[in-house]
Amino acid sequence: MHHRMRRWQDRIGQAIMGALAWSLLGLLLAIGGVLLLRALPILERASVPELLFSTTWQPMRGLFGMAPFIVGTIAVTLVAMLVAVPLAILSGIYLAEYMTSRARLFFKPVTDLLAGIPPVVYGLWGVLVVVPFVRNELAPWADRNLAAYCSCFANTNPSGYSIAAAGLVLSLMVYPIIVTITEEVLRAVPRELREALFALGATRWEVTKVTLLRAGLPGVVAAVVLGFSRAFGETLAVLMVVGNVPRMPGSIFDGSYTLAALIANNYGEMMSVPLYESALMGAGLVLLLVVVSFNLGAWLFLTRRLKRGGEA
Amino acid sequence: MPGIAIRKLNIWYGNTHALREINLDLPDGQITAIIGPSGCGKSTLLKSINRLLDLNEHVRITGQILIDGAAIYGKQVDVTEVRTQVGMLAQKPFPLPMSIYDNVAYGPRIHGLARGRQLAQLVTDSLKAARLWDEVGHRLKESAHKLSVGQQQRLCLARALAIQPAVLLCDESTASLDPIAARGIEELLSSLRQRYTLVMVTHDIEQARRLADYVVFMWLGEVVEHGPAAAFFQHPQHSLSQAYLAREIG
Amino acid sequence: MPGIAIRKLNIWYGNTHALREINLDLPDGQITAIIGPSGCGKSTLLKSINRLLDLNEHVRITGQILIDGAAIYGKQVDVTEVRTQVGMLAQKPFPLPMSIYDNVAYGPRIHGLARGRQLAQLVTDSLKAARLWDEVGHRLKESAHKLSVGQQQRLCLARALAIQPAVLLCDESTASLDPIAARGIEELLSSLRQRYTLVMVTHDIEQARRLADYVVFMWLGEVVEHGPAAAFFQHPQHSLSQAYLAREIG
Amino acid sequence: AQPAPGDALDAKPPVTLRVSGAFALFPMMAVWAEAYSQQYPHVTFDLQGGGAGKGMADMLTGVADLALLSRPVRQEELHQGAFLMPAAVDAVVATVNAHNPHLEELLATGLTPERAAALWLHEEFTTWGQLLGNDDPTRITVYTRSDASGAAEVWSLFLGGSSQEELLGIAVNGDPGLAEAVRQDVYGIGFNNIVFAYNMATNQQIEGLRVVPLDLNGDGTITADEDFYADRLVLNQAVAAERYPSPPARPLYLVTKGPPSAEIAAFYRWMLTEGQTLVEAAGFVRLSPAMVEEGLALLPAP
Amino acid sequence: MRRKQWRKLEEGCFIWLMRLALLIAVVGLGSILFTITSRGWAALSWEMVSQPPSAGFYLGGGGGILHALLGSLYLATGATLLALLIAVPVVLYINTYGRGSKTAEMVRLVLNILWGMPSIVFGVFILGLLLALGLRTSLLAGTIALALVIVPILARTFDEVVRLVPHELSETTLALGTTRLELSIMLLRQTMPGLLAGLFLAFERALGDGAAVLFTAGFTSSMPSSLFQPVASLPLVIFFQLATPFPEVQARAYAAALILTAIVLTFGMLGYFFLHHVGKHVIR
Ligand SMILES: Nc1ncnc2c1ncn2[C@@H]1O[C@H](COP(=O)(O)OP(=O)(O)OP(=O)(O)O)[C@@H](O)[C@H]1O
Ligand SMILES: Nc1ncnc2c1ncn2[C@@H]1O[C@H](COP(=O)(O)OP(=O)(O)OP(=O)(O)O)[C@@H](O)[C@H]1O
Ligand SMILES: [Mg+2]
Ligand SMILES: [Mg+2]
Repeated sequence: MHHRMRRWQDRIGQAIMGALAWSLLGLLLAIGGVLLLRALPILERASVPELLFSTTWQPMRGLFGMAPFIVGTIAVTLVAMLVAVPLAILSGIYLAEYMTSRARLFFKPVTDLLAGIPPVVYGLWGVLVVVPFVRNELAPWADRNLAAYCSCFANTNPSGYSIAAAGLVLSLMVYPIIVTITEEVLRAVPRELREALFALGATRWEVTKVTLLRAGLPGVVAAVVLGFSRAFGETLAVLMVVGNVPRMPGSIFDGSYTLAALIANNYGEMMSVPLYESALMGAGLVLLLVVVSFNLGAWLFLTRRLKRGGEA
Repeated sequence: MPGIAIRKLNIWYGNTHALREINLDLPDGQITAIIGPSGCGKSTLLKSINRLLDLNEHVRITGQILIDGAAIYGKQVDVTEVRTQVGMLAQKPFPLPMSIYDNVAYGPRIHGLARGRQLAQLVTDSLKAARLWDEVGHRLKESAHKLSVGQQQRLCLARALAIQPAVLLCDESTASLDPIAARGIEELLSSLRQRYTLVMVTHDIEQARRLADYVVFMWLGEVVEHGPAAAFFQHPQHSLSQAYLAREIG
Repeated sequence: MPGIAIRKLNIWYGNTHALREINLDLPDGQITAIIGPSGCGKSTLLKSINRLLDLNEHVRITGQILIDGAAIYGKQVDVTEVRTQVGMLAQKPFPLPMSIYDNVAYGPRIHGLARGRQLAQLVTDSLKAARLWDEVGHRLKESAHKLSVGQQQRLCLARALAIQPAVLLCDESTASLDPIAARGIEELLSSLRQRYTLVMVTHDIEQARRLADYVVFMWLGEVVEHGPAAAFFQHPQHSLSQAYLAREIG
Repeated sequence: AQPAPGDALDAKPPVTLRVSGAFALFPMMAVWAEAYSQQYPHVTFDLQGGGAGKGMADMLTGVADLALLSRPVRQEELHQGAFLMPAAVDAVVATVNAHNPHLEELLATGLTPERAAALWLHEEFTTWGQLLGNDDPTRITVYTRSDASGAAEVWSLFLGGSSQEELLGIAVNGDPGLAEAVRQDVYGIGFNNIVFAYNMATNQQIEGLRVVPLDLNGDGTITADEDFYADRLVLNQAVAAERYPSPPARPLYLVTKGPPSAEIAAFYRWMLTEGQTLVEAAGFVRLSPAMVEEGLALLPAP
Repeated sequence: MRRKQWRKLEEGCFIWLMRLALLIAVVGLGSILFTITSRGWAALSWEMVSQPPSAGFYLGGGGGILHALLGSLYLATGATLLALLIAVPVVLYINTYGRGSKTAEMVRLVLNILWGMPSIVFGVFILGLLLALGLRTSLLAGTIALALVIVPILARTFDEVVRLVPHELSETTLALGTTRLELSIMLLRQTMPGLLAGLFLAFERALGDGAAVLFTAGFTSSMPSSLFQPVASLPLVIFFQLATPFPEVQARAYAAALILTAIVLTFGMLGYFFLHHVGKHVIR
């Protein structure tokens, strides 16, 4: 009797939970479908290669080249990740492994707060602090010292509103995500593993290396992927500092434009103009495609790697 | 080979007083067997010699342990150094999340004991000494977590041997082994006696009788009796020891 | 009490062929001891009776196991039912992330076996049967992960007893216990013989001799010999069994 | 109070007017709504912001009665039945940094629409030297708005463009953002709605920012009749008198779907008359009498 | 001997790098907090958090942002609860019933993709539904849009924690004859601290997100009154106040940002202390 009830519970649980899991796919398809449907008018006017590779964006004139936005989105994300990943992983390690519990009490809220500060505040801070910093310090410095090696550091834009500024702001925004997951991963490592390593005379750093690189690698990679995705999707803070220049950037100090910013900048004002709305939905669709292909890439890489590693 | 001196050691887990006023001198170059009923504090004592209890958040330790005359609890002490000197086999074997080969090679690698061919040789030797070579020699690249428990136990032994510590602490290291494999390990430990200071926890009184030079008998967190093995097994002084050896209490 | 019939069982871990063509009939209401050297597949066999290998991603199983005549591998089978009927003690004891009390009470609770006072009584009885009550009776609310390994092993036994399964699989369940505690558990198992079908893995041949009604001797993934205990221990047929009992090989 | 259309107060059933639209007009509308409801308690307003497009969409789909529109209307919107009523006027002015080394010269010569177009639309000038005809090689930073906005739209129209997308330069979010960007950049040039170039309390130009006069007749100097930037009130007068051209001055609208209902018409009538007294405090310019007349003419007789 | 010094040196270097990394983050945070505090402190008043705005609020008039404060709390709480109801079962599903299956891989991929979608896209999606159905923006619609934004956040962080649960726990639990539903609950027990951490992260994100609610919950000056009425939210109030020409209104924007930050900090601390309690029996 009791058993039959439990079996039913189990079945019902499975049905509900499974339905919810599949409904997420449904949601994604629905969003993709809506975007596609609404973007159809411009897809009829412009071919897909034109959308993806053309560099001119003037929807009112029927020019829908989104290449500058795609490149801008990727550039900003890359800069952010290059800054954030090392910082965040190192900090996560320090929080989980080296800090006394009392110091943690002080430092833990730092990541909590960074995670909780709303994007608009990040944007404000970017405008008031980061943009001047890039304009007055970073860009001239890089121009003097690095531009000789790579033109991507040339100080091309005296305003400071740039990929670099957006990347810096964004890096602080994705930082807490990576820190939190890295820390969770490290703290979830079984005590026995730690004991085994310490008993071998490993230093704390060596213990960390093993736990992080072996036991925790999938978690850390996931953290980085999630940080990456967050950077892709961040809108408000980026659009306040990136310069919103729909042009192919040549240097990290160029102004640039991201897909998310494009939508946010125009949607509220232009949604009642059908063609323009359609163009923005097209941008949303392209963003979706970029995110999907990035995630598929990461997933392929991960499954390959993990298969090869084959570790517990 | 260092001797180990334990002075007024008290250990609390939160409010549980796990070890009470332990005073012991474990002789160097000999095998000390710690025996006593389950939960009496044997593992705790072993871990304290390796400073592994530091990892536990709510542990409080008073007293001192001296290895070769040097105090291991103290602010100045380099814990890593202590642990390098002291090898430890945990009661629940826990392989590192890497291949079988790397499990053994990891210690020598970080300590810079060997590399290349020499390292491979060291790994082979250690696995052979731990009587594991025949079973895993052909699949060294596999994950160590795929081994059976008894194999894991021997792997941990090989891992500890590979870093050539001065002191070796073994917590029930033959508990998951069949008698023949166990006998092999016993022979190994016995042969190591000259080169290591060996402390082993065992619940197998026969094993203690076979191997030990010195015996410590514990009961509810206290050392009830300790002394040379021959004397202890022939003429246990304390009534608890007598009863325990007669298998009347537990 | 159900008997267990194993038919043409083959198990692969990836490419490792861990069990080869096992055919066995384990008698109901008796104690079967599985012995054999470390790594020969004893734990694998035990887990297969409980369908625990399903959790492992790269495992391939062919053949069939029948409990009381009912096949347990098959699409229609309710795995939960199988596992409810079959209790299992893992080789490395692993307490659940809850208090000592809840560890034991968890099973009866989900199966709706008892509640309230009755449940408390059941917990107490199980802990007493597992010879753990004296050590933990006063701290039932503490986290079970704070127990010593031997205590964990007995806790897992109490946990398995509390759900009153028809079949009990014990994987080296006295490996971490001192002889007196082990003797207590042996007495318990012996007394359960009438009510349970008991399968135990042990590396302790003496223990097998003391307890078993039926013996299975395994070697490198195959069953070399099996039969009633008396016959096996007095006249082992196979040369490997003879050598193993004489402790010559391992 | 002036007797409003159909002032038989107690006879009126209560109505709620749902208003949605441009953030720029939101504060103005809030003030109007409060004042109007006080006078005519049977009318309450349900006011929402969300952007001009959102308001238009809401209004066109019928979930709002009135939309607030701060940019020029689009042809597509008119096709769907948008009915526009001017409500106030705003104007855009060009701004530079107060510490610009060429400030004197800029203030004296002003900016012709052609030169401005060369800056914002065609990127013909990249240095201050090119703009002013000297040899200063310092790069000029051209700023524009990133968010779709009436100000940018009308600025583009003024320069001869057709929409905001054609404006080049570093795009910054919001009017205050643009003002701040120019205030921080000595070599920057941008544009702002009037209220963001002048201090509302003192009516003087905002500290750190200078309004660049427009050289409307193209004679290369700012003559007295082109010089009305001293403070906000003077500029407002110039805008109201249409001495400051439109574009870059522009009306802001309330929009209904089709001609307004009686209740909305009554509100419109009030807004075009009494309501105009509240406009300046909100930072806008009153409708000129001609525009008021035009507006009233669109409404059915009371 | 040299080897030992080298190892020490390596560890030492990395410790300094780690401190530096943390220091950079602290400086960043400090700089943000300083910026908003120095600009918003003066405008902070009791009136701000205790009253709804007056009609002239955005022109420098009196009143406060109580409506947005409450609106944000309603929105974030509702969204978090809704997201919890979706995310937790899904995560448990892919770690029990669907463990190792193609479904699980697919769901993780989908979650990652959703996590990477800008919240404005979710807002636009819900708005599209609203317009199609002829519905108005409302608290309910905003809550749903926000929930969509944070479901992937909650689910993925929670999933990372569940995946770290030792294999033995599943084995042990199942051996007791549990159903997979009961195993799910056991996993939940072990991962409760991680779930809470994810929950607070999601709640904070919901509090701070303006893009998803802009078109779905709307922006108004009235107090939230029903599920079907529009509500204001703090990020939008901040954003909108910033866009006004009045310095005193802009200062209030910074004050509002300060209030939002304080709320986030409070919840962060609550979560932190909560974690210590919940984790009592968790295996470490
Ligand atoms: N998950 C796994 N993946 C691959 N191989 C495995 C796995 N688990 C066990 N094996 C291998 O299968 C064989 C049988 O293992 P099993 O655990 O059944 O041995 P056992 O007889 O219980 O040994 P012990 O007495 O040491 O516990 C061993 O060679 C082992 O290395
Ligand atoms: N982390 C812990 N927190 C609290 N109490 C603990 C902890 N670890 C061990 N104890 C308690 O301390 C006592 C000694 O434990 P210890 O593990 O040293 O026993 P032991 O002699 O090794 O037993 P066994 O033979 O069963 O392994 C036991 O009563 C145990 O319950
Ligand atoms: Mg122990
Ligand atoms: Mg085994």
